[in-house]
Amino acid sequence: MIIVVIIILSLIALVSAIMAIISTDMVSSIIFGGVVSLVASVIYLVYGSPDVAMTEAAIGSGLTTVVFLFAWFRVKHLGGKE
Amino acid sequence: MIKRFFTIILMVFFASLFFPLVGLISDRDSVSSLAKDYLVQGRDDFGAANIVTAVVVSYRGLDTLGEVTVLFAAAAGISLVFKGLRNEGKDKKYRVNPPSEILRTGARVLLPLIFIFGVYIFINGHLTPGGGFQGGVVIASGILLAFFAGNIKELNHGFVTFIESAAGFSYVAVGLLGIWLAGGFLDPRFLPMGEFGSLFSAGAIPVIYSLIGLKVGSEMSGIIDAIRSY
Amino acid sequence: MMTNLLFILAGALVLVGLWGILTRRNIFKIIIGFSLVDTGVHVFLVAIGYVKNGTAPIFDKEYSSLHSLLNTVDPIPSALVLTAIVIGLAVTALMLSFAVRLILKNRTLLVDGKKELKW
Amino acid sequence: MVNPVFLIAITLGFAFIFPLFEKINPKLSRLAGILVFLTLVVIPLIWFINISNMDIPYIYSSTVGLPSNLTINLAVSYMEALVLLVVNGVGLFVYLQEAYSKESPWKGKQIILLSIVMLGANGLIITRDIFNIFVFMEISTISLFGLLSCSSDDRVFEGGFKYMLASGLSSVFYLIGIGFFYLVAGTLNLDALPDGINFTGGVLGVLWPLFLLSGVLIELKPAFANGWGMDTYEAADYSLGAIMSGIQATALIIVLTKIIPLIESNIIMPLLLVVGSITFIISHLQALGQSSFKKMLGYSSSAQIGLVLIVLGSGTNILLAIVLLLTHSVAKSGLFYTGKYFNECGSGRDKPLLVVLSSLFVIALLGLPPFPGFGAKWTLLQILGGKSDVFTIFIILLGSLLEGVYLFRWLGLKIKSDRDSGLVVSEVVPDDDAIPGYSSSDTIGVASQTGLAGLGGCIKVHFSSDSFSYHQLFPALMAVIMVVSGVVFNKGVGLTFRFLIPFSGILFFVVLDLFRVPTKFQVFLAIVASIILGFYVYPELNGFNTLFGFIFLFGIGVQFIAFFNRKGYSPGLMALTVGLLVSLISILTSKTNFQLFFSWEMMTLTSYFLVLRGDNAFAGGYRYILFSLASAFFILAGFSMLHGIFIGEYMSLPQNLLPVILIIIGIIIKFAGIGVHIWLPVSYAEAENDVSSIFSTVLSKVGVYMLFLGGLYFSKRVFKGVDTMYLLGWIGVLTSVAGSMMALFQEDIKYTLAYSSMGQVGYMILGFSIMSHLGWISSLYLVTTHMMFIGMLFLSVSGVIYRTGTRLMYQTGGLIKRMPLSFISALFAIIALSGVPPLSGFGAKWLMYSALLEKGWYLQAAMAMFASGVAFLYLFRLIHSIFLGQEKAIYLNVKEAPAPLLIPQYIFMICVMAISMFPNLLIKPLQTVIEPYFASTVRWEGYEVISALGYWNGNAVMYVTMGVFIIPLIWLLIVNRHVYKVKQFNIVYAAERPFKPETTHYAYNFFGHYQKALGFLVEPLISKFWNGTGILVNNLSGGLRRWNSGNPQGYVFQILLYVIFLSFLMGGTN
Repeated sequence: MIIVVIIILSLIALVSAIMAIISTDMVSSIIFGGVVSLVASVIYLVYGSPDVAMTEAAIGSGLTTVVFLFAWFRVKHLGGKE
Repeated sequence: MIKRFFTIILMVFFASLFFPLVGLISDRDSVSSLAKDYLVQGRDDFGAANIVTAVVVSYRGLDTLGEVTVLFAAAAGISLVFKGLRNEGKDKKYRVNPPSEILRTGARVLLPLIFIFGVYIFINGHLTPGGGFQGGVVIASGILLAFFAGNIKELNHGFVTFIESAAGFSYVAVGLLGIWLAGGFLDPRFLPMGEFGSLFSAGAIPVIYSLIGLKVGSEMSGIIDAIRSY
Repeated sequence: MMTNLLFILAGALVLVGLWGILTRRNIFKIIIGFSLVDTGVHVFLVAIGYVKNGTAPIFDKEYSSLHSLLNTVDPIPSALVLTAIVIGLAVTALMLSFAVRLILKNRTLLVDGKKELKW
Repeated sequence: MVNPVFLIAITLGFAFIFPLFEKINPKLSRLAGILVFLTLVVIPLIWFINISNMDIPYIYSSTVGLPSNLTINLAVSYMEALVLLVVNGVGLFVYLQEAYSKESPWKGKQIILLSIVMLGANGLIITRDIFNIFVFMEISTISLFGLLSCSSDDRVFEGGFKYMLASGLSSVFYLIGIGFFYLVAGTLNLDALPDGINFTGGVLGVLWPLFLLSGVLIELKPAFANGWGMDTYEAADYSLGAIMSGIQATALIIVLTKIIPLIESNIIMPLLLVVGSITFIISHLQALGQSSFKKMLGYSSSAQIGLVLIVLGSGTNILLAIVLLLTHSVAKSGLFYTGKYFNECGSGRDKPLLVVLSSLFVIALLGLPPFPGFGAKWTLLQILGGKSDVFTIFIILLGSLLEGVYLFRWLGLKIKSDRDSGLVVSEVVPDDDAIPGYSSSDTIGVASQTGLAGLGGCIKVHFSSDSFSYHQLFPALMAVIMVVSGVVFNKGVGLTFRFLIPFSGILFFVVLDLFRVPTKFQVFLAIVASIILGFYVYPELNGFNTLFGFIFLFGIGVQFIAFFNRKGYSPGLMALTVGLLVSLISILTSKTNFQLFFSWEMMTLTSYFLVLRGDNAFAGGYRYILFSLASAFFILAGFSMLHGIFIGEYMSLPQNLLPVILIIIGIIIKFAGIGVHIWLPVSYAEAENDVSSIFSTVLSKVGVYMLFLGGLYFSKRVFKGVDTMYLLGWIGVLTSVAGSMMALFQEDIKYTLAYSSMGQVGYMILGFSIMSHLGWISSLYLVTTHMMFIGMLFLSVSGVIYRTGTRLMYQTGGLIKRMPLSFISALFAIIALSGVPPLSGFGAKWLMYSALLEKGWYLQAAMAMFASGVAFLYLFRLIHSIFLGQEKAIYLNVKEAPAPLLIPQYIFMICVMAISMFPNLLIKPLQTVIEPYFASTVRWEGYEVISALGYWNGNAVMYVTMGVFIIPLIWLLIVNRHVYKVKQFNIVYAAERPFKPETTHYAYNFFGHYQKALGFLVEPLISKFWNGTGILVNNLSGGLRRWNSGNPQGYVFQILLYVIFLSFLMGGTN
């Protein structure tokens, strides 16, 4: 049972990761990146590491995403689709 | 095209480096002997219910001190990078809309709660999951919210610097106290152990974690502040 | 079994991240790729620390038996990951700030747009 | 004892409190910074002293008061204390430079970041926990990135971004490695590793070392994955370069030494060797083609790290690696600073202190004496030689040579004068248009030539107000500390007190220079010093050493008189010359190979800087030092295989051929044998005149000395069925033919003399290689007399150049009336040199032909005779063009050469006359010298020397020849009354008025017609070969540089490739 959950979570993380790389819109790319961290933090919780999970959620998916977004807003006017 | 090809070859190689392991390794049956020592002695040594906290703050306290330093250095570095760039590179079209009334009032209600929550997380680090870093981030997110809601227009640099410096210096000072009053650097046992599981227990661990929380909170706020364009 | 799953996820994340670093031309994408690699490594470390049927290494007042004591996940990798995550944030943020300066200077988001330093 | 944790606590406390402190009082806070950085130096110093005095092996601290296996440990042993001392010293130096710099001093966050950089380095060095290493690695890189952003060059963001990607990846690898390691070992503590676990078995056992090593190695910027680092070096400020290479790389090597013992040595050692070798060679090659100074230093750092890896991988003493590392650390950071000031001010000639400092740092970096790197390299090579590890020796020496190529090029370019084009001026007939600043209408005041640098006041050193500044104080201090530590270290390796004399000599005269003591007075002191030196060393010299001691002391001592001709100050001149003399004497008194080689290198260096003093000497000096280095390295390689037995002790030396060949090749390069001679003419010609004279008379003999020193050891070796001495003999004779032929076609008189002395040395080699009593006598006889007559010739010519200001022979003429004394001296020298009777040169030739015939080397004898004839031709031309013929209008009122130039000539002349008339004055002592080696084959009857092939009576020859000359002279005097005198400018006799008068001058291109006939002999094949080699190396370098494309993704690609490369080295997993 728990394994199925983990597999599903892993798949979500992987798909988000790939989306983060291939998505053409930078904001959604950044958000996808955050989702990877968020899912990872859930996985950590399942694996008995609540401390890590909290940190990953707060820093990995929260703060990092915010920093990314701020940085992006500073330069996005320079445009550039790939 | 050649680049693609080589990339694929590299990826395949790295995959082949990693994935044989998947079959080889199975779930561990028990923790390592060192971890066993921590688990068994953690309570007696430091009286911390959360062994991870005991490891982070005491057994491997030097790592944590280093970690705080890394953040500190990064914050200083980022502010140097953006020094003199306050206006340049600001996206003219990007402008934060004036915060809505709901956000503003909501923030006014939420902010104290967020700060209290942050403080709660780091002073309870030795009992529950979480600690200085997580608490610090929560505080920083509170400050972020305050930015959005317009409660603060600009970070009070003097104040933040003061907190940052004072907390950092106290952290080192507490570490040194450990040398003189207890067994060694960052030894938290110069304060009474207290009753296991209660707030005031585990020697100086809550103190250290609080200092870390303050420091991390102010450093993170500094990073956000520096990277954000006004 | 649980460890292996996590291993696969970690490896996959690292590979996806590396792939992103190597193939994307947008600097931001490269940094995102890098932070994915970072996440992958964190997952890997957590996997290292997992013990069969382990619980969180947090005790309440009543715990006493050695068995329950040792039936936890390894706290050391957890501590390491904690540190690594924070450091990862610091690196990423600094990298972003350099990237912003670089982009503002070169007026392009593309990494190979303007190479002033080579050979 | 101080707890190691205080290093961390102090730095960190300072970094944290600094912002508050600075707000209160900026000045005081900067002072506090000095205090903190000073403490960082003092603490390791205390440890260092205590550990070495009280035999406390280890200072140990576990951070929390718990058993050490539970916590993070810090440990300091002898090695760590030493490294900390140096690294923190460099840190203090950077702090003092930057916090107090004139323009934009560091403040606030920058100082914080600098102290965090120091924290990171200190932590890396003292921690004993694998994960803690990771944290400190991140601390030091992140604080470095912060500092980078303040560089004045805003390309630094590009470089920094690449650096971040690379270091991010390397820390990812390191983390993965930690994970695997923990899985295998169950602990992260290096001191608490459980026994009995097979760390390197199975897939896991390969993976953890692979990833840990990848993490550390990539941070060390190994070739071929180091482009990102180099780009950062180029854009970053100088002090950041110093931090990167002086502090961080050093700390990371220490990390590596902590990881190495964990891995099975049969895996890690070859790996380090391969990785180190690749980095060492490729990085040097890449540095070679750099035009950016900082990038060049960056590549050089990377290469030096490669060298340290080689040392670690060769399994020799780890302390050697540390010494090399620390020398590099200090020298490189010093060079970054002097380079900074140099690049701000253009030519360095008016910045004497900078020149001295840069030279010292370059020398230290190359591992030359007197710095610690020298002793370390020597010891290393001895150990490798003992293991017969020829390949590693080859790699190390090749890399060091490549390093010399670009470092000395940079140094030379910085020191050269503004007039120096940096090119070799055409050696054969120069085209007027090709000579900058020359036009035929120039009068004497600005006259003409390439080597206008006559005697006296040629280097104009301006001591301007910024010649010495506060900021050079610290590099100077560093240099002094390095010299002292070098002396101490080398003394530990095997120097005796005596070998410190060159330094005291140099130092003494440098101090005189600092106090602006006039050169004339310094010369006087130098003469006194050489006399004292003579009395001091004479008693312990014997055999050959006495003879060569006489040549060195007497030769240089007499020529010191010529220096009296200099006016004003010539900073450095006497220091270097005395240094040269003393190191030559040290060569004679050496009792071990180490002492010998040490003095040899000192000789090379002092003479190199003497060459560089010339006004147009960049190219010459450059060639000189490169070939000298190559020569020294060949000798070094040979020495390393002798198992520490002194080369002078023939009997106990090992019998294999390789060291003999290597040493002989080294010697051949040093005496400029044919094929490797291209350095000689240009460096002799472009040095200052009085210096060239010393080179040609004395320094050219040092190679011959080495041959005689190892004489018996070298002989009787068979190389592919041929006696090595037979080959050497051919090289000697070919050198003399080539030297004479080349001399024939020179228009520039100094080139003529330079080639001439090359040819004469060829004779000496030939005589040596005969390996018989007569051969050796002839060789040594020539050594002695050649010193005298080439001295006469050179000084006489110096006088001419000094008075006329030109080195081109056809531009002078008819000077016999103006400079009769010089003429007489030149005439005697020429008679002696060309080997015609009656002077001593004849005796030398006679002995040599006898020896050759006795040996049965008829063809060689014929060629030697041919060369002798050619020698007569060019000498005839010399005297004919300069002293005879038409007087030039512009030289109508030149005066006789100044007395300081004439006196040594006449001293030499008296000696030559004495030896010519009484050959046994010289031959008798020579016989006693050679007696121990060969039984005598000549005997004496009165003043007659009798060999199996005839006899030679110096007196009789003299009288006969005098008779032969006097009779025609009398006859000429009688006929002279009837001679019709033509006015000098009577153009009837010229038949036309030429467009360019010089071309019709009879002396212009004097032997042009011979050149048509024999020119193919002097076709510059050899120059072409060496130029081709240079171009090849440059192209190679250019190609290698292109590997670093500047694209961040390319660099990531390289890094991943590097990991794969490492995994194959570790045995491959799939």
